[in-house]
Amino acid sequence: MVDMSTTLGPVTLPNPVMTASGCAANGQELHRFFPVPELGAFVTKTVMAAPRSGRGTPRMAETASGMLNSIGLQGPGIDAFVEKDLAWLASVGARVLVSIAGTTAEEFGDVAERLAASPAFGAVVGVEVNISCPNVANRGLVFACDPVSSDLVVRIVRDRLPSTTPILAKLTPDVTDIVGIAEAALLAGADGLTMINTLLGMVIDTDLLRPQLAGVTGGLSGPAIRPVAVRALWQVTAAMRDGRLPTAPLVGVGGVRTGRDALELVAAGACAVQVGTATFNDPSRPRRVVDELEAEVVRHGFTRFADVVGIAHERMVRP
Amino acid sequence: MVDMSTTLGPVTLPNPVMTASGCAANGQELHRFFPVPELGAFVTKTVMAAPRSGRGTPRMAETASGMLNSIGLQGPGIDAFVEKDLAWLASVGARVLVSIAGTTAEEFGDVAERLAASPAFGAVVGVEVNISCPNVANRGLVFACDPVSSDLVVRIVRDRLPSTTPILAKLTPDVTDIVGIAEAALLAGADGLTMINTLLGMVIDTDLLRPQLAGVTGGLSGPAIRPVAVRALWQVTAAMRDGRLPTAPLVGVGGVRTGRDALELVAAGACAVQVGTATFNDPSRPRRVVDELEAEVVRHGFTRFADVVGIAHERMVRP
Amino acid sequence: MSGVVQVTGELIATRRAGAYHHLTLVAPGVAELARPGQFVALAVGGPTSATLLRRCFSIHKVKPSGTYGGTVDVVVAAHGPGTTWLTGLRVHDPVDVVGPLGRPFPLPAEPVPCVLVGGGYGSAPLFWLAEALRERGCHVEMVLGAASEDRLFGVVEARRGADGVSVTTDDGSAGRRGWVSDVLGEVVDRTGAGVVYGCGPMAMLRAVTEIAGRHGAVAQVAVEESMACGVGVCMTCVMPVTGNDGVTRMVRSCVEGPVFRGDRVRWDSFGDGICRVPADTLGAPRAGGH
Amino acid sequence: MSGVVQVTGELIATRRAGAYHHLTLVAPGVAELARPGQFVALAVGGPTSATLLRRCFSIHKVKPSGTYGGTVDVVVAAHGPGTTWLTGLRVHDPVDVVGPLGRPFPLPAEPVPCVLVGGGYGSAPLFWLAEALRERGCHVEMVLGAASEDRLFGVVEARRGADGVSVTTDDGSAGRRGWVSDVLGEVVDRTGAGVVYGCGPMAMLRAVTEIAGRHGAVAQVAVEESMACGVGVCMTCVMPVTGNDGVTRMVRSCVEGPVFRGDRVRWDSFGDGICRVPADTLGAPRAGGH
Ligand SMILES: Cc1cc2nc3c(=O)[nH]c(=O)nc-3n(C[C@H](O)[C@H](O)[C@H](O)COP(=O)(O)OP(=O)(O)OC[C@H]3O[C@@H](n4cnc5c(N)ncnc54)[C@H](O)[C@@H]3O)c2cc1C
Ligand SMILES: Cc1cc2nc3c(=O)[nH]c(=O)nc-3n(C[C@H](O)[C@H](O)[C@H](O)COP(=O)(O)OP(=O)(O)OC[C@H]3O[C@@H](n4cnc5c(N)ncnc54)[C@H](O)[C@@H]3O)c2cc1C
Ligand SMILES: Cc1cc2nc3c(=O)[nH]c(=O)nc-3n(C[C@H](O)[C@H](O)[C@H](O)COP(=O)(O)O)c2cc1C
Ligand SMILES: Cc1cc2nc3c(=O)[nH]c(=O)nc-3n(C[C@H](O)[C@H](O)[C@H](O)COP(=O)(O)O)c2cc1C
Ligand code: FES
Ligand code: FES
Repeated sequence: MVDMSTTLGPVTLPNPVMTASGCAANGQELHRFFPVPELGAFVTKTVMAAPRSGRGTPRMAETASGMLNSIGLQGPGIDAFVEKDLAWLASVGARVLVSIAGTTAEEFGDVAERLAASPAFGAVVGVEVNISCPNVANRGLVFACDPVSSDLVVRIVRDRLPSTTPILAKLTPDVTDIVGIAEAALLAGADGLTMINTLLGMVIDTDLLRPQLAGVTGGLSGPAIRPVAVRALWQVTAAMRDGRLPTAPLVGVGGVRTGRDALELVAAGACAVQVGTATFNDPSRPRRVVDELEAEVVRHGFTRFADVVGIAHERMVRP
Repeated sequence: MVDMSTTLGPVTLPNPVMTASGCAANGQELHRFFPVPELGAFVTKTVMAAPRSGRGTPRMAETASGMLNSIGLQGPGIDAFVEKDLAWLASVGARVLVSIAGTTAEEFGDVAERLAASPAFGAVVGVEVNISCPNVANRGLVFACDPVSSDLVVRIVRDRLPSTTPILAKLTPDVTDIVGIAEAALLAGADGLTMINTLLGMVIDTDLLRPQLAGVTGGLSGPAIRPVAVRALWQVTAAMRDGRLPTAPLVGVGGVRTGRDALELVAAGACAVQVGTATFNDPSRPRRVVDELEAEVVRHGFTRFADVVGIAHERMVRP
Repeated sequence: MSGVVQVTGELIATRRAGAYHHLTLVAPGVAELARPGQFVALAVGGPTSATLLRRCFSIHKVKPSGTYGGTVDVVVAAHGPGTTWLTGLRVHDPVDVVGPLGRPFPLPAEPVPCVLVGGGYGSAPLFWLAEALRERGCHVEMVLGAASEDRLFGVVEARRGADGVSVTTDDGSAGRRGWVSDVLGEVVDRTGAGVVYGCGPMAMLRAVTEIAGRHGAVAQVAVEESMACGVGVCMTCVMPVTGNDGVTRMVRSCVEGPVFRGDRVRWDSFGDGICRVPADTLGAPRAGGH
Repeated sequence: MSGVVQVTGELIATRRAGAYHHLTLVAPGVAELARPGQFVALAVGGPTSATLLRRCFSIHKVKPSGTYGGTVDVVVAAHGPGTTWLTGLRVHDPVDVVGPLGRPFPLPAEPVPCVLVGGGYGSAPLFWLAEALRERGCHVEMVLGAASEDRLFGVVEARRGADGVSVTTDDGSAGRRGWVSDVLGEVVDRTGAGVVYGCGPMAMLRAVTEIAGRHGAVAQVAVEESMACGVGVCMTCVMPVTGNDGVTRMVRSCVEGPVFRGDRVRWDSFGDGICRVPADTLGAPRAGGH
């Protein structure tokens, strides 16, 4: 028997596998394929203060071993979300990691506050702060591209949530120095980090000779980007092990399709793993990764998942 | 008949297809598969001042629709390069774009100087300055991650080469603001830019639970990263069209395998295209892309390749 | 949301049908749940595939059981890498199937006359629908159109299964030269149709909706938006549709469609090959906003 | 560099051989150029493949012409996605072939006795080599080793084509229990071999080199380094080898190998599953340097 549990600050999850925000809607759709409470946690689509229609279409383009999306954070707004989606997730017994965003730091705080005040808040095991979204106050520059904006958002959210609710800042890889952004988020009070969001990419329609997405650029995801996710987790974990950063749990995301893929992120430093785009290929993927990852832990002769977290830092051979 | 010629500053090339530095060695190997002078230009493996052994092995890992490499800029050094490799390329009539690097700005200048002084310099149609390599004077931070270092290197190289030799600065996508780096390179005297170098990535060997590359991290290349290359070219071209950047030729590289892939980069703004990792899949790819790209130009009813460069900016529909 | 299964199916027959390929897959469990208008999402490319996203196909017909277990038929036009891969499969090759997906065509409570309009492979799901309608006593006529004869699908089947068939081709290579919209009004009037069902390209569905409206019929159209997941989790397949409450929302065509009442679709937002978000949509971007 | 072709081949036979798959490909042009010790690089995964890099395999044998044009045989161990794909191919499937690649085994000018040592599928290229050596009048013995009987390749063929055969398995399931290195010295001494040819895992080649050296023979070993291109353009397949001038360089095993004189390979740099750059290598990183 393997102990697959993992902890995110004050919270313990029965296993380390989650959905990725925006890749699983809010639970009911995947519940037709497997019971969503069997995941370590269910991560909801990023929700903002008001309802949002998102962008026009086409919103996606397939790419080599990946895809681009440009959804534009479509969602029902926090009030409808807590009333319908969160209530449903609570009713089936899911552990929920709620992804929130805003176009201003104040909007982040507002969403967090309304979430904390909601009747179904008991199902919430944490809040993922999607700072990889554009900041209207800063020429639309993504919050997570700038340590000062990242700091501000995380502080406000931390302030509006009970201290027993862990908050994870979700980082974009599109920065020169991800360790610097990680530092800003952790010093501002984030309990952990989720890495990585999509990479900014673009596809040209070679028949129409124009951008394929109505929104021109989009986020690149899928197995294609897994090496970037592993690298980001590695760099931040290395900085923690060196004492350059405070130690904190990392949630890995980016290109995970199988238990082996998940193991890559775990060995690099992630104590939990999200399955995103692979869900579109196979709606049962997140659930299957739970079993596959456990089988990998067994194959390597461990009895506790926690012992595998970051193990590649110890097994590295110095050249 | 289509006019496939393209210009890089003062130089005109018969067609816009090139090899990518480090993906074609220095010509003799591919010459067994097609005559290398049939390419618009042949881009050589980055050469530094002295011979370099490069790193230990494993130096590569296959990834989804791509690969990681960590060669460590292995090469013969500039003197042996000009004497053997450049002389051979000149002897077969190839147009050569020489890729150079250094671990200090002065080393870049030194390499440029020795190149300009070499007997085979007549075959050189331009110099690609690989600033996506680590700067020993700045904690090993890659030159192209910092506008000040980029500026310094480009200035020195510009200074040591005849003004009739175009120089292209090769940029890394691993930055928060690629337009800022592009600006630094152009203002320092680069005649054009090559985009993009590899993305920093990593693979964990899931049997050994340690980094698969002896060098730990490596550069991610191949079709997986094409959307990032297209986006980078788009952003820099858009800045040029908006007047935020001086107008200059862009050479596109990243994930090109077919004429259609090349067309994507061209429509985004590239006036020439390099074929890198795809050469490992099919050593004739660079040559085939010449014909395939021409066929694409014809299919779209153009008679001049130059008319397709950046066309997606004009055909974009505003949402 | 109704029942759905995910199963590793097996290709048991593949044959050309004009410009298309007609595939029969053993996919136990799908047939039992499926209704006309629903679709299946097929994984493509095999274990080393660089094409991750599923491809969606209207269910042409199902057989709940048989020698091999339940089967599902689809009609595939080879187009990009995924459909090319599917049409290149050989008998006994495995195909991962998710389905049935989406909302089926609603059937009228009364035996009203119906017209079924198919453009190109869009006719694929209509024969099965015709059967269901005729079982309920509806008079069923079909209008099939395509660019050219080889792109018509199922004319023979239509003649067998419908009470009347009109055919149009853009180039006149079969039936009447022109578009389905050129003949549809006349058929609706002649039959006194209460419902017009349509499946095909967006421009055709828009025309079908307008003609049905002008001639006093309700249009039920099965749309085809680019889909990444097919199961409702990615939000890529949305389009602006007006609800019972009069509010326009960007709704997922994979779970709330693919069949919509034609007059609910905001056709005005489609143009230049993109779909813009109408300004009155719930949560639409505001000037200076997102 | 010698002649090479790139051709879309066709699989015309595939069969199991113990733990391996023995594939015969029609690949016109390759056979005419090939010599024992060279290899081919095969593209894997088909048109939608996410696995871009070619896989390299020693040429087991060639037939310059036949009913179908020249053929090439390879012996494949299914391991990762590429080899699994290759072993799952069916007759008539296309396979893109580049070859022959690399330097062949050098043949002795005089008819000296030779010992050929193969580990696992490493024996695949040796039978063809044995033939060439015996044509030159060499006495040829073979030593074949593997983890277990199913991982031995070509024992029957060896008995037919060599003047003597020794077999070892780690688990004793066939031949003598142990390693090829346990018997090699004795065979070299008994035959008075001048050359020992080896192909198999690196650890075995190192042992073969040492034993050959101790027993007065020259070792010629075909190495197996991870290769991205196989044609000399990527610099991933390098290893430290000492040249005639006594200088160690990181040389490409795909074009300057895969066959090296064993005593030229810097075995001391291999360890912990990686190969470090020896400090005395030309252009080796200096402390504080690159
Ligand atoms: C509900 C529904 C029913 C359909 N029924 C049929 C049918 O019966 N027969 C048939 O031939 N085709 C049908 N299509 C269209 C079919 O799904 C696309 O032609 C196919 O996905 C294109 O795949 P590709 O690999 O050829 O093209 P690519 O352009 O490579 O596809 C890339 C990506 O875009 C998506 N995509 C591209 N075009 C479409 C499209 N038109 N609709 C949805 N997704 C798209 C693909 O799913 C894939 O994810 C249907 C589509 C939908 C949504
Ligand atoms: C000169 C030479 C001759 C060979 N001869 C044979 C043979 O006769 N029979 C046989 O079964 N195998 C042979 N191999 C090994 C064979 O190339 C690898 O087992 C195969 O490439 C692994 O592919 P994969 O998809 O199974 O594994 P993966 O691990 O998915 O391969 C990933 C990448 O690494 C490379 N790679 C991984 N392992 C090796 C390796 N051992 N050698 C070279 N590249 C590797 C692959 O080419 C690919 O690019 C030979 C290798 C070389 C270099
Ligand atoms: C269609 C789609 C929608 C997404 N929406 C969100 C979102 O709302 N919030 C968020 O934080 N990340 C979002 N992401 C990013 C994913 O959560 C994840 O970080 C990224 O896709 C990388 O993981 P993957 O490769 O497993 O998909 C979205 C990704 C996709 C593909
Ligand atoms: C094995 C390998 C070696 C490379 N070496 C160099 C190099 O020496 N100098 C350089 O500027 N870029 C080098 N690159 C980067 C390529 O030139 C190119 O920018 C990158 O691979 C993206 O293009 P691709 O996807 O077509 O390969 C190398 C890439 C690979 C895969
Ligand atoms: S296709 Fe994913 S939500 Fe409809
Ligand atoms: S495998 Fe590319 S140089 Fe040898």
